[in-house]
Amino acid sequence: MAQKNTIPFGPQHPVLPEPIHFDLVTEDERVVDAIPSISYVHRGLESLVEKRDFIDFVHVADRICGLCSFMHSMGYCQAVEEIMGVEVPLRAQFLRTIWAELSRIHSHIFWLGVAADAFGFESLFMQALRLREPVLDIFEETTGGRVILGASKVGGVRRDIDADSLSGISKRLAHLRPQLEELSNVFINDYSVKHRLSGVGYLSKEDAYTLGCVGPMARASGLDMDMRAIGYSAYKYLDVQPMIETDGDCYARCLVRIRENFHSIDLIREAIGKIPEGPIEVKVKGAPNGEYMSRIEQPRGEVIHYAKGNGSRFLQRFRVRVPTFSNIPAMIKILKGSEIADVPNIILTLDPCISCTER
Amino acid sequence: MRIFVMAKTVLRNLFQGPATLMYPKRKRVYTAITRGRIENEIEKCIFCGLCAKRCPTYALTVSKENKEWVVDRLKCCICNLCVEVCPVKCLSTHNHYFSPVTERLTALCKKRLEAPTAVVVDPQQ
Amino acid sequence: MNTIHEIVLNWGIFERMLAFVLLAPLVGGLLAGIDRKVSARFQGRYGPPVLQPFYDAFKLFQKEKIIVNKFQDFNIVLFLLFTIFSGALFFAGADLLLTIFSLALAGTFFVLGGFCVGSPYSHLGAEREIIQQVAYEPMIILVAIGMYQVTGSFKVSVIAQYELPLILYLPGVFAGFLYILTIKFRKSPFDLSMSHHAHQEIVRGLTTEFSGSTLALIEIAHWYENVLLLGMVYLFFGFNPWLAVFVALATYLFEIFIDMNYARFKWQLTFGSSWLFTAVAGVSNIIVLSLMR
Amino acid sequence: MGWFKRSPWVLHYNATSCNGCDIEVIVSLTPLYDLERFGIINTGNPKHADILAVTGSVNEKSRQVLLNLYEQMPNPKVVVAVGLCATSGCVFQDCYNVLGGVDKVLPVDVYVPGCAARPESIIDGILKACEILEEKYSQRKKTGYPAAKE
Amino acid sequence: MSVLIFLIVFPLVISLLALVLPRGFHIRKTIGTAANVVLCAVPIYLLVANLDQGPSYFRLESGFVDILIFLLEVLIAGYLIYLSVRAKRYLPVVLVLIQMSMMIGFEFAYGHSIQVEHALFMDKFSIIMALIVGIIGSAICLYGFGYMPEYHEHHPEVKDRRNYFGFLMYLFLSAMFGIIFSNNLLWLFFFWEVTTLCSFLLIGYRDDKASQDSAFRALNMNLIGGVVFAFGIVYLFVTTQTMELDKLLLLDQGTVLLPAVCFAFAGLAKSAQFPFSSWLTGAMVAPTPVSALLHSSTMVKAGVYLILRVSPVMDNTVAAQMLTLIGGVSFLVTALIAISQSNAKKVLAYSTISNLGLIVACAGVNTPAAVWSALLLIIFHAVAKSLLFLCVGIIEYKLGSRDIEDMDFLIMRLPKLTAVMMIGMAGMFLAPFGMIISKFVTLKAFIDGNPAMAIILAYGSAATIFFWTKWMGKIISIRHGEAEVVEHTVSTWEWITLGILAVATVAVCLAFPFISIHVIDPYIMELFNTAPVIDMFNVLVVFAIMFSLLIILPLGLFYYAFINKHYKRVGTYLGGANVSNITFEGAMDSTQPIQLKNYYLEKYFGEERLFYVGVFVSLTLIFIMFGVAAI
Repeated sequence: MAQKNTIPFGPQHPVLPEPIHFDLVTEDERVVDAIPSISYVHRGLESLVEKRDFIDFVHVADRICGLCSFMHSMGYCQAVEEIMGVEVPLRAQFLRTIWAELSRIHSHIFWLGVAADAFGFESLFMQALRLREPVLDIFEETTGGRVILGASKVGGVRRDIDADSLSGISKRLAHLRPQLEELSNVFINDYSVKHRLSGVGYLSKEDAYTLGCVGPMARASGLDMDMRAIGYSAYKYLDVQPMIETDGDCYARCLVRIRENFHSIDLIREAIGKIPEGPIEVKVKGAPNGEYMSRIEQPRGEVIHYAKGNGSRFLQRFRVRVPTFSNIPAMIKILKGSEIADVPNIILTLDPCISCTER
Repeated sequence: MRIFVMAKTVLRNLFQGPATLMYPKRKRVYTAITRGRIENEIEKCIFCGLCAKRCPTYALTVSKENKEWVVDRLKCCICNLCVEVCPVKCLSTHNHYFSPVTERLTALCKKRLEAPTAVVVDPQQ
Repeated sequence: MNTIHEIVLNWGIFERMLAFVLLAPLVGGLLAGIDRKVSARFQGRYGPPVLQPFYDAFKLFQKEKIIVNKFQDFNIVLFLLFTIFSGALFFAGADLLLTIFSLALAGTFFVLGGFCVGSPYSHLGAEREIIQQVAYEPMIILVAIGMYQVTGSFKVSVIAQYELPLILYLPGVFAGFLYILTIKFRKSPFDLSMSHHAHQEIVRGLTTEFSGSTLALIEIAHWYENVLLLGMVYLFFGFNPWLAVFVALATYLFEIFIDMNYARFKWQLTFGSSWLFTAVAGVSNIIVLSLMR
Repeated sequence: MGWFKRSPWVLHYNATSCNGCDIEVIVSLTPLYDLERFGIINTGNPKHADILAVTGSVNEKSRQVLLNLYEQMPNPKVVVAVGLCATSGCVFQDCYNVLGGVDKVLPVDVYVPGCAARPESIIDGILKACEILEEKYSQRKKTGYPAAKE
Repeated sequence: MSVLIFLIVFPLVISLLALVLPRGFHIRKTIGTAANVVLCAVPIYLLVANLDQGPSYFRLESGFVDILIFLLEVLIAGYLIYLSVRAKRYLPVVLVLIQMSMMIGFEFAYGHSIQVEHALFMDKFSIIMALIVGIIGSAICLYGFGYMPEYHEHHPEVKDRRNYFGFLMYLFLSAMFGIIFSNNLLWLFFFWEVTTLCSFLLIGYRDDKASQDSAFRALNMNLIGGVVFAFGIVYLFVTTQTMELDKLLLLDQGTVLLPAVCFAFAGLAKSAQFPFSSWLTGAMVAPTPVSALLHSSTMVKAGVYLILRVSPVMDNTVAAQMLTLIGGVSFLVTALIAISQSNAKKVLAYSTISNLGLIVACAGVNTPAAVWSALLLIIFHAVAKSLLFLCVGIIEYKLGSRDIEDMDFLIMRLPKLTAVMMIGMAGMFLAPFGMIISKFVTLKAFIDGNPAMAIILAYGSAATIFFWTKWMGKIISIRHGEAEVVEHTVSTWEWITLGILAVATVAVCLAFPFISIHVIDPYIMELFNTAPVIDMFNVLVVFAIMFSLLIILPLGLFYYAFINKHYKRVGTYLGGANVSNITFEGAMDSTQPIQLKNYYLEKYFGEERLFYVGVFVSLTLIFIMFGVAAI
């Protein structure tokens, strides 16, 4: 019997923090088809490179996305620096790494919270977002902004963090750790959470590979894909270990993010221990001429910033290939055959960042 | 199968009392470098217009003739570029944000240097 | 308390009905307010004022009426009327089964309201609401059966004045009833059809298309319903009014606590577990009772 | 009696925002800021909402969505533009697909500046919106309700 | 007595007329209408005349009739064998042969010694059944006048055998009257077989593969029942020299238990309880009047009628408990299966089996309250269910589908019909209408008699809520814009029938205290010497709900339709993607309409999943039932 419902899921929908639309075709509670539709957030900011000075464009890159804000400006700066052959001071690289890992923590905790809300666990959502505040406080103290950091610049970083603050960060993260462990314990062990997550949205390793998944999505399916391993910025001095799970379901994706949280805390504390003294920026002269693709591991996976300069103050071409974009085919695949109640879980375990995707 | 894993946390929350900052009742303390809003010490300003030229959101207008410096708070994204570029360092970032407004125009903050005293038109002050 | 009890006993049927109709929304609203405050505290928040549900209701009555079709509100009015009616029957001491059937009638009107508007989300909500109804309905009837077995009557007035503690005869039934109370109170893990929390996959479920005063009516109907359900909890401890009121309140708080500790289940687990649990707890209790006699 | 002031329900829509303000809107509901103290609920459904909190600078596609949502909200209703993108378009005002500011589409009642708007600022803005809601209601009461339109 | 004979013979005459009078002969409909009026009036007369009287038994010198009946029986058997052989199906042949050899052998061995004192009888239960058969039966025949021409219009491939159809319908009515008034078991058996034959022929009316399959399935199962029935009769007479229903009840329980169980088994087959349920669902291929008359309101009731008649014999035995459980299993399992069905007639069929199961269970419990509620169930179910069948029959041709999912916005397309249908559905499961009143009483009866059944009832009624509510929701959903109203094409005949039945559904609820006091209570008094006391307060409450509904509903609808103007009309919430009020902007720049379908949860409540569970359990129960009876 073909008793099919057609449901417009989005663009405005309470479980979606950002507008994306699905034509959800369901049978009873089962989703038989999901056709995505985007462009509710498309701004066309890549074209702004033609109007903005390449140094000022960092501010636009910062605002590609609010959650991975720092990563985007960092990726953009790396691309431009590579084109121009600028050697970024080591301290600046370490600072960038620290901020990047802090971003990962705040993004992952936020994700944990929103995911909890999507499966109807309100107290868990509140608790997660409460634990996220200390990280934002660190941002505010070190960069002056809570969400849009604006800390990166071509040739280095804008602000230094003094030694006291650095040890303060280390201490605060150590304090955050047990609280996070308590929170993670609920995700890992609670029966009702398991009921909602395990076995839901299974993606096999082969599918993850052929559909081009990146980030936690790929890692949860057993693919060893972590750009930090290629050692950009200060990662080459740190002990980076990709978090791999093999189950490929929502629960595994959740586990990957939880483990990455703790790993990031470790990385930051390691970086704070190893950070060298020195300048935080170099003066950039001239204009970029040439092209480069910079690869960075965002909280959501690998992001590629492509920049092409023609020797003028304005870049010729700038393009961002974001992780959410590469994960969407996999999401469509696992949405089919799931249940309506799973749809928010599946969409969220992707950790979609639509504003990155559509720019 | 474990249930009530969350119980410990929620019970502690209940007995420890709320974590809420009670914002309007209690003022929030900001860090020294919090990017709240741009301020201009108009006495120092030389009305060179560099800040306006650099502003990515076209929030600033500087008029040399009228000795006027205007910031549209509804356009300023507090990126700090103007502060960095200012040759006389008269611009600074105040750490308190600019309050919401109901009219567009009330967010225009005009500062004019008229000898001997500066006229400040800022609804926030 | 005992004097209050006596006064209530001296009232006639209509006086008691009237008392319910007037007092229940006050009690129910206050309970809802306490619920929100306590929930907030569990989550480490300060929480809204205790009278917040009343503010909400008053505000909703002041809102403009927007509708999708002309008849949607009518279903809700009937839902409210029959909820009040079944509550009034209950507190007048009438037949427990009749109360239950009348409550089911009210629930059906609510579902029909959800179907009537022809909007996808309220449609899904209505379907899920029926599933929930199917999940809890047996247990409510089992409660009546159990009470009848012990007291020999379906009359609420007789059951409430039964001298021996009913709970000792009906522990399983009470446990089953607690289980489905979570569904009736629309608490997590069983808030499938409409949740008070914002982020649900089916938006606001059944109530998606109802706004303004109609939404307020739905809320008020829930207050009535909650008072009625707590009244049923009272029956288990009717031998001691003090204890009974205390247990009813404790039950309410316990349901809030449950709400804090669970993710929303899927319908399969909701349906399956409530039938299984009621079958194990409630049915075994009833069979044991029938063997004892 | 000012019931609107005590129980404003918010609908949040992200019209082409970068997420930053959205997060802050969500954060303002969480333990540290707890908008529910003022009776504010994030409803997620236009038909229940009193306040439409818009983030983002609105593009051609989200314009229609915004209009639909606004149309489906019952009166009195207030629009709050949260964040710089929603008030003016922020750094994106030159982009080809950006209309720049919510007030190009809907009548905005409260502008909340900030990039990203701080939770405190959002709380201020929504409390301000409550006052306007109250005003709009008393105005409606004076002019009377319009009759049914099909 | 003459009234009884008249009731049996009159439909027979009409049936012959229906066969003989040529079609298009305008007097046909006049005769039909007149006959139906008579058929309605006579049972009512019977009721009024015997309102305060106990059962009456009638002596009939019937040597000639007996022989005639025997010959007819052989004739029917021959005809069935002929049909089966022609259709190359041999199981019925075998069954008929077994049955006939048993009957013929019996006739020759004992025929001379059979002494029947009272061949006919009449008590309150018979009168109730007569009222149902008379009023509902004739109403459905009226409906047939409007329906059958349309049926042939829509199915040009079906050979037009309207005369034959009318003949069978009236023949069936005659046989039904025969069943309910016969005290002589041989007569009862004869009429029983006539209904089987009618049912078989009517199911096969379309004469295509599917209907032939269904018809033969129905025949097989009813014949199995018939064989066991025949065995019961033979056994009964051989052991006790009794051939009368009323005498049966007076005999020692131990000796008559086996024949009673045999009769109950035949009753189970006839009322399509598990494991025989499949014939009834298959029978839905027949034209709607057949489904309404034979397969919901009357013939299947004959099964429970027989069970209720013999249940006092089985009182307090394991066999009775097994009977109860079979009823309970049928009730629960079919209610669950009905959730997964989207074919309207199948849903109705399953719901019928389910309700019959409840009646069977009541018969098994056999306490005053249980029998009391069984009778109420029979009345309420017959009225409401036939009404629903007829509604579905009309919808089928107006919308071109009998699928529930095609009944979207029915209230906009067929408003009056939907209103009638709502009454019927409310009658099936909502307080304060009939079925819920009887379920209410049934529950009380079960708790005292058999708590296990009370539990099954609790779960089963919850399942019942599911499929009715979602169906109700489907037909009353309204959407923006205009829908084509197709109501005017419903014929007057059909409207009259629907009107009668809709009024009857409400009326039986309003009149139920009267029915209870004057009709049911005396019957219960005879059986048990006590009658259940209904709580007057509850009755008042039910009436309060009833009247408030009767007042609020029309007033409220009027208010919301015409008076209430303080609103603004907006579109449905579609995530903000509205294009119009019922379409949204989908992916790839498409415009998609919303589609709303109900849940069927086939994976969980599917037919194939639950059917065998029911069959298996009930077969086990039947074996135990026969086992204990034989010992």
